[in-house]
Amino acid sequence: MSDTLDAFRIETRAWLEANCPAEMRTPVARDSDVCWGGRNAKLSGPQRAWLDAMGAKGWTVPEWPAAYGGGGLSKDEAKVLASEMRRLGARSPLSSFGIWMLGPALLKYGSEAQKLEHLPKIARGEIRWCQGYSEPGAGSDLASLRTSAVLDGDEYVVNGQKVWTSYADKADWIFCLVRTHPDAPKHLGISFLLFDMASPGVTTSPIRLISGASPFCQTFFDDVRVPAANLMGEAGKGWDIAKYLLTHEREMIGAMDFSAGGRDSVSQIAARTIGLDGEVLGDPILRTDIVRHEIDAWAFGLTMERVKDQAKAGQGVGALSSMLKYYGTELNKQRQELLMSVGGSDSLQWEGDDGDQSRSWLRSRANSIEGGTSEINLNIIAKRVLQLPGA
Amino acid sequence: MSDTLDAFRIETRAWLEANCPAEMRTPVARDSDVCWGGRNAKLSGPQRAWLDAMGAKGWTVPEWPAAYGGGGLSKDEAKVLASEMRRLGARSPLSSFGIWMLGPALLKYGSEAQKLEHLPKIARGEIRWCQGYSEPGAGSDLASLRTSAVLDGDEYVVNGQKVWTSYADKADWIFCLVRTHPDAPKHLGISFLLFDMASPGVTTSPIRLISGASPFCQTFFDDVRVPAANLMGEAGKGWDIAKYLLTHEREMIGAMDFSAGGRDSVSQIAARTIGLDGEVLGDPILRTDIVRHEIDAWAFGLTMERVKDQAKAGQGVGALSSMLKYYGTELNKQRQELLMSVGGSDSLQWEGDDGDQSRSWLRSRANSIEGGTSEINLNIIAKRVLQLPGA
Amino acid sequence: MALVLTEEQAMIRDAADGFFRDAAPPAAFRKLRDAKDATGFDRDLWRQMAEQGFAGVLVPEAHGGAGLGFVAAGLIQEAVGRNLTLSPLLSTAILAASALVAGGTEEQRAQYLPQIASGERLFALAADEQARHAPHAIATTAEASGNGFKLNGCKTFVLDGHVADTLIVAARTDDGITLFLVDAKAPGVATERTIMVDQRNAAEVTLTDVQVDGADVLGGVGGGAALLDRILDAGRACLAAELLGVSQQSFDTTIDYLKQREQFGQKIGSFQALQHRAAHLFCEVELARSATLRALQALDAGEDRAPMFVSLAKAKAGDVAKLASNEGVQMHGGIGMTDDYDIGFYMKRARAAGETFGDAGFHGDRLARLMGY
Amino acid sequence: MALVLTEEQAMIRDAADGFFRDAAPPAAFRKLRDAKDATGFDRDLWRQMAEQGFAGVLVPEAHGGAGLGFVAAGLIQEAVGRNLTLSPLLSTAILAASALVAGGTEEQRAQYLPQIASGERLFALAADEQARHAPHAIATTAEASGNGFKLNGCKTFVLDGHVADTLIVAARTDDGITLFLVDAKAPGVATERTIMVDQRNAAEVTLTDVQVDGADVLGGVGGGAALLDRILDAGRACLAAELLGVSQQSFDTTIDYLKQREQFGQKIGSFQALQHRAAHLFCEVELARSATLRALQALDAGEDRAPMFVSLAKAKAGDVAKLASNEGVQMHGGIGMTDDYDIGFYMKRARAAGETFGDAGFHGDRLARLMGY
Repeated sequence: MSDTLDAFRIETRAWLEANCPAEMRTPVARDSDVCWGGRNAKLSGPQRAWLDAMGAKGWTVPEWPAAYGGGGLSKDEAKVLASEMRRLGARSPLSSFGIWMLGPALLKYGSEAQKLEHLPKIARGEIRWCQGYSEPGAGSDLASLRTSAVLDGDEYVVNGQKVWTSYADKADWIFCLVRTHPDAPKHLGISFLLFDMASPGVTTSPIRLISGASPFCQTFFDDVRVPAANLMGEAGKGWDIAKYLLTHEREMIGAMDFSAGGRDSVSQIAARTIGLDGEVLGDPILRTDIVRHEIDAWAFGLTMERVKDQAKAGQGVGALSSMLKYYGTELNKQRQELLMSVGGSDSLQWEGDDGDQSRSWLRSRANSIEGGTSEINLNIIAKRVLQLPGA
Repeated sequence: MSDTLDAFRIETRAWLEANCPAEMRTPVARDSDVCWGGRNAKLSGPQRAWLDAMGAKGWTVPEWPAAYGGGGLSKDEAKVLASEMRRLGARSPLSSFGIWMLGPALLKYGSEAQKLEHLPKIARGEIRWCQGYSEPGAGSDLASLRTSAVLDGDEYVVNGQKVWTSYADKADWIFCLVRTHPDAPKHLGISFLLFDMASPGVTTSPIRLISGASPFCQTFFDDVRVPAANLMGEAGKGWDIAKYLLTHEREMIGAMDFSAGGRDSVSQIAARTIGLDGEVLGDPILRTDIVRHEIDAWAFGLTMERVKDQAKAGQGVGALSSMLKYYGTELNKQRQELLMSVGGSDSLQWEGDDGDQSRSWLRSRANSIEGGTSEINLNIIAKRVLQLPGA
Repeated sequence: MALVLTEEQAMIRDAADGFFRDAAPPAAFRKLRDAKDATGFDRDLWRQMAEQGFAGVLVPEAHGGAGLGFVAAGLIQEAVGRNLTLSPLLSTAILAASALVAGGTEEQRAQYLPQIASGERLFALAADEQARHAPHAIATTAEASGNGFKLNGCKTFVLDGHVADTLIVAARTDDGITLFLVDAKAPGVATERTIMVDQRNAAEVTLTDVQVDGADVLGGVGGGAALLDRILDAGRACLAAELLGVSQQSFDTTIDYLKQREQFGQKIGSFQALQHRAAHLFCEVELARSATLRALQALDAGEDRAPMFVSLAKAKAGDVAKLASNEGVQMHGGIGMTDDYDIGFYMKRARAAGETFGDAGFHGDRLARLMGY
Repeated sequence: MALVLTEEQAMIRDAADGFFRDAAPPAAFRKLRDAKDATGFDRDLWRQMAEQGFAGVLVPEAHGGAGLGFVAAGLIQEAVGRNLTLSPLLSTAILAASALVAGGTEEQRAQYLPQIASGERLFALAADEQARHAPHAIATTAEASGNGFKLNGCKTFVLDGHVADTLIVAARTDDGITLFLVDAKAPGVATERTIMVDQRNAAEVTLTDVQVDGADVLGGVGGGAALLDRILDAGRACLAAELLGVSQQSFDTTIDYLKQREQFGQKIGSFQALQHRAAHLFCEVELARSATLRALQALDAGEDRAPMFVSLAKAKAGDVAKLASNEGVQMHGGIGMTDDYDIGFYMKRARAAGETFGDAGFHGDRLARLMGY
């Protein structure tokens, strides 16, 4: 086994050396360095080459089955691939909600035809997806959504409005929660529909955030006609798929916000910015706040590690995605508050690069709202983990 | 007017000089220095003389009408009396739930006969009262109390159990919430009954607290017969009286716990105990916690002042008793936590005088429970002050 | 002194509330922001504020002002905080006026105070040199030169520096710190505007061999440190009042939203977890109000303990405004993050005003030192 | 190293949980407290703990111990925390055993380690001299005298000092701090027992011209500071584990109560404000668990960063235990304040164990210094 893995490592290393363009071996510095793919993607030459090479091998999604455009690798092989990419400093060839969100749901709930149609295009970055969940009246109470899909012959006619659709203005397709059974109890009337954003009747408009521009849009559906075959899973059972995806998303947000790889700790930045007075930070009260934050941040990092290690060891870890989402995002907000204090008046600047810190701070305030508010996650912990009674 | 007040001041000063025993001009040092009165009071000679002198003038309750044993003083005269007593360092002649709690309620809700019977004895410290409110199943949800009072001829027959009755084992009479209308909606079936603790069928047993001994008791009623004339207010309207009294109590507890007159601040104690390192306290992290606490404590003290000043100026202050109770008791708990940290292992001692700090700390934990929990007070602020909707 | 407003003060409060609500509400703030003009505030509004007596709130009547004192100034700033009003009130009517009243010569007062009250001259305080407030850390030098001084140095976070006619510059002289009145158009003064997260304007000011006259010294040579502390305390107390306005408006807006927004078939204000947080916040806003009023009264009375009360107020009001606006955004949920709603503006202003002239940490440390620990 | 228990460790956890639940539950603690005996713990229980291998958990097999290491020791301490068990485990099996393993000569190890594993000899660490933990602030002196030293000084907060057969005393010698093994019955040793709020026993130990032999030096003359840090870190990590047990038991008890107690016609666990606080507390306990496990693993692996992980664990576990037990009492309401319920015992133990060998402030400060700020 170890021999086979070693062979795979040698082979992979050689292939990466040969196929990863030099430009793709530098750190991601700006938004445009991230490759999202899609029909209208504007990729640089090296980005295109790197995406095509990796897509052809299915290594954008190493563990998906080869039949669906994946790499068909084992867990251990995928780890080898990841470590070899890290070794090279290779960028991720493709960022994609299709990979992170829709893909796993498609693999679990999609029909064979749907898998064959959509997964390979996701793997190769040909189609860019967005997520149609929240509505103006249905935020935390997502299941009260009202976007309707009425069957008319072999098509659904979709009407309604979504908000917080990330990159809706750039996406090719949408996976969308719609109400197909208006008279059913609210969780039972929801279905999961896939459709082309180029369909007549779809319009989008961007949402401006307090931090400036934003990836979020409002999306309007006006008599959009969607083939009934684009229904994923059973009609009326979309809520199960939604919950599956939300759990997935929460873990991702909690972990991502918290441990954006290799970044400096608040204390390192503070020591650099404020300087030391003797052996200790020059601001005694801020130092107290920073050390408390770092104790929590460190203990939280260890908890993420422990959860992973327990999962690997096959030990049940409970429904901990809500804990990671809640605590991780609250910590990230706290980190940004502290960084604002560390920077003093410098961090109040708003325009150009000088405004990076204030925008990061403002952006972080959304962490505890998007993908399930802190309050919703505390509700979930109280009910599912602690089994406290309902009101 | 001012001339009259001046004359009153001169007269009062002379009277106090003549009548306040020297022993009653020293600070209260131990529990036995506090005079609670009552049939079984064990008073020292000077305590007895001071109580009798003040009681005879009605100056234990300066603003109550003279007809009910009070001093009949105006607000301004009462202030003069208080300031002259402070000038002399005179102790309060009488501590009494009768004065603080039952008296105001009697004046507002009692019949003329009840006022004439009970108020003078309260004023002279002849009868010591206790309060029968909470029950084992009715804590925060006080109105769910189950102690029953059934009319049998011209007597009520009382059965049930009370808890947290302060000094029930030392009190002569009790003012007690009972259920007279078992079938009425829960707030409407409650009545307010006064009766002698020496009545057959009344037994008490002390409750031991985590801080050691305690003034609290459990009180049991087994077919206690109470004259129907001892009903205060209307039958079934006891809840109004209870609410009136609770509001009163909350203000008192919030204010008392917080500003136990002239005590040292945490920072003063810390500076003495830990010492300074240069100009600042020798423990930088504890110093941060102390300064945050003192900012809150100071701002809270100013808020109590402002509430009083606004009330004097005739400006509405809203239902602020819950705020004072909630915030004042939380601050007092925090103060005790900090004092424990300041003392280090010294404050962990338990026995004898060395254990004073740990017992004060443990005692303080009850502040946010007794007389309405912090949670109940937050509910009240949310509903009555902020007018947030019910669930 | 009783912790209540006098009748006169209550009238000023009502007047200020009405004026700013009508003439400079959050919608006006938004419009100015979107217009991106070079001034950053509405000069016509400033004229009206002068007519109302707001510009001269601290200027004695003898010099054409209203002479109303700090409690009044705080009430005006509180209304400014509620309405997010952009104006040179803080830099000119509070900082410069208190500088001249406390440290100006008879000639300086006679020349400048009427111009403050009438709104015709704008000032800026050029004190800070570091991103983190450290008022006595002054490296800017003033060397004797001719019958005056030559100034060299760099100033940061100079509020309204981009429009000021006159700068109040803190510089180091042989015997300590000295303040100078400097013509913003004098040779050697270079000013670069910076727009802040809250749309307020600060500037970097560079002084290169700027020649000032002996008559431009404010408060005596070497007497700048104590005077600077007084000016800053005036500004801090009024900022506390503005932060109180920010807190109160954030709180009121949020409570309204809790009463309207429905989720899970209920008003979200009926959820107990939010109720308890709202009730706690109510208490905190009341505490900030008490501390702020006391600080302003202490300044009016010239109490020795005024610096303690000021630090208390600035620390508490700053923390509460942060809490109130953060809770406001969180309880608004997604829409609270959008530029369409005002609550985000309050969060930005809370952060910036909280930072200005020392954050809660700075004032906590100062308070502890003043209290001897 | 993966942050999970090995199979062997999981078995030790199950054995410890079962043993203490049966042999030394909170009811046993209450009984011992009420009996007010002079020992303060049950010597028979201690014999059983030795038989189970708990007394020798850190003693190498070569010296008759179980040699299981710190993760195992922590699991035993966690069960002790859950059950409030009174025993000399910390002072003898953790502190003295790690002192001898890390610093003992071959003779000392051979003499004392088997006696620790068998439970026959009790030790106490006499290090602290101030009420607030400051381990290197040692005024006790050891002057050269005869073929050894003469000790003079006062020690405070000596855990189990009233029953110890042997004291480990930290004293100042010419070249730094030196540790000594001192017979508790030696002339000049005076011990005064103090009962603490959590019913643990500490003692004031006075040393007056106490003569010790050169062979009684532990860890070399002048080598005491580093050794003391190692001993204390062993104690701190195991105290973190005990605090974790206190937190977990407080939390579990409280959650059970929330599911039973009714007010206003509902289980109080259905009130959202309490639910959110309980959910937050759940997260905090999980964090304390991760930090504690990591610290124990770091000690077992002899990592250089072990002191950082230990301070992290002690600070976090101490704060969480305080929060968990305070929230526990508050959510129990009035009955939580009565001596009849156990929750108050956990609050007392959380406070005392949190204070022992440095509270969260001490360890926060230490951690920051170790990290260079």
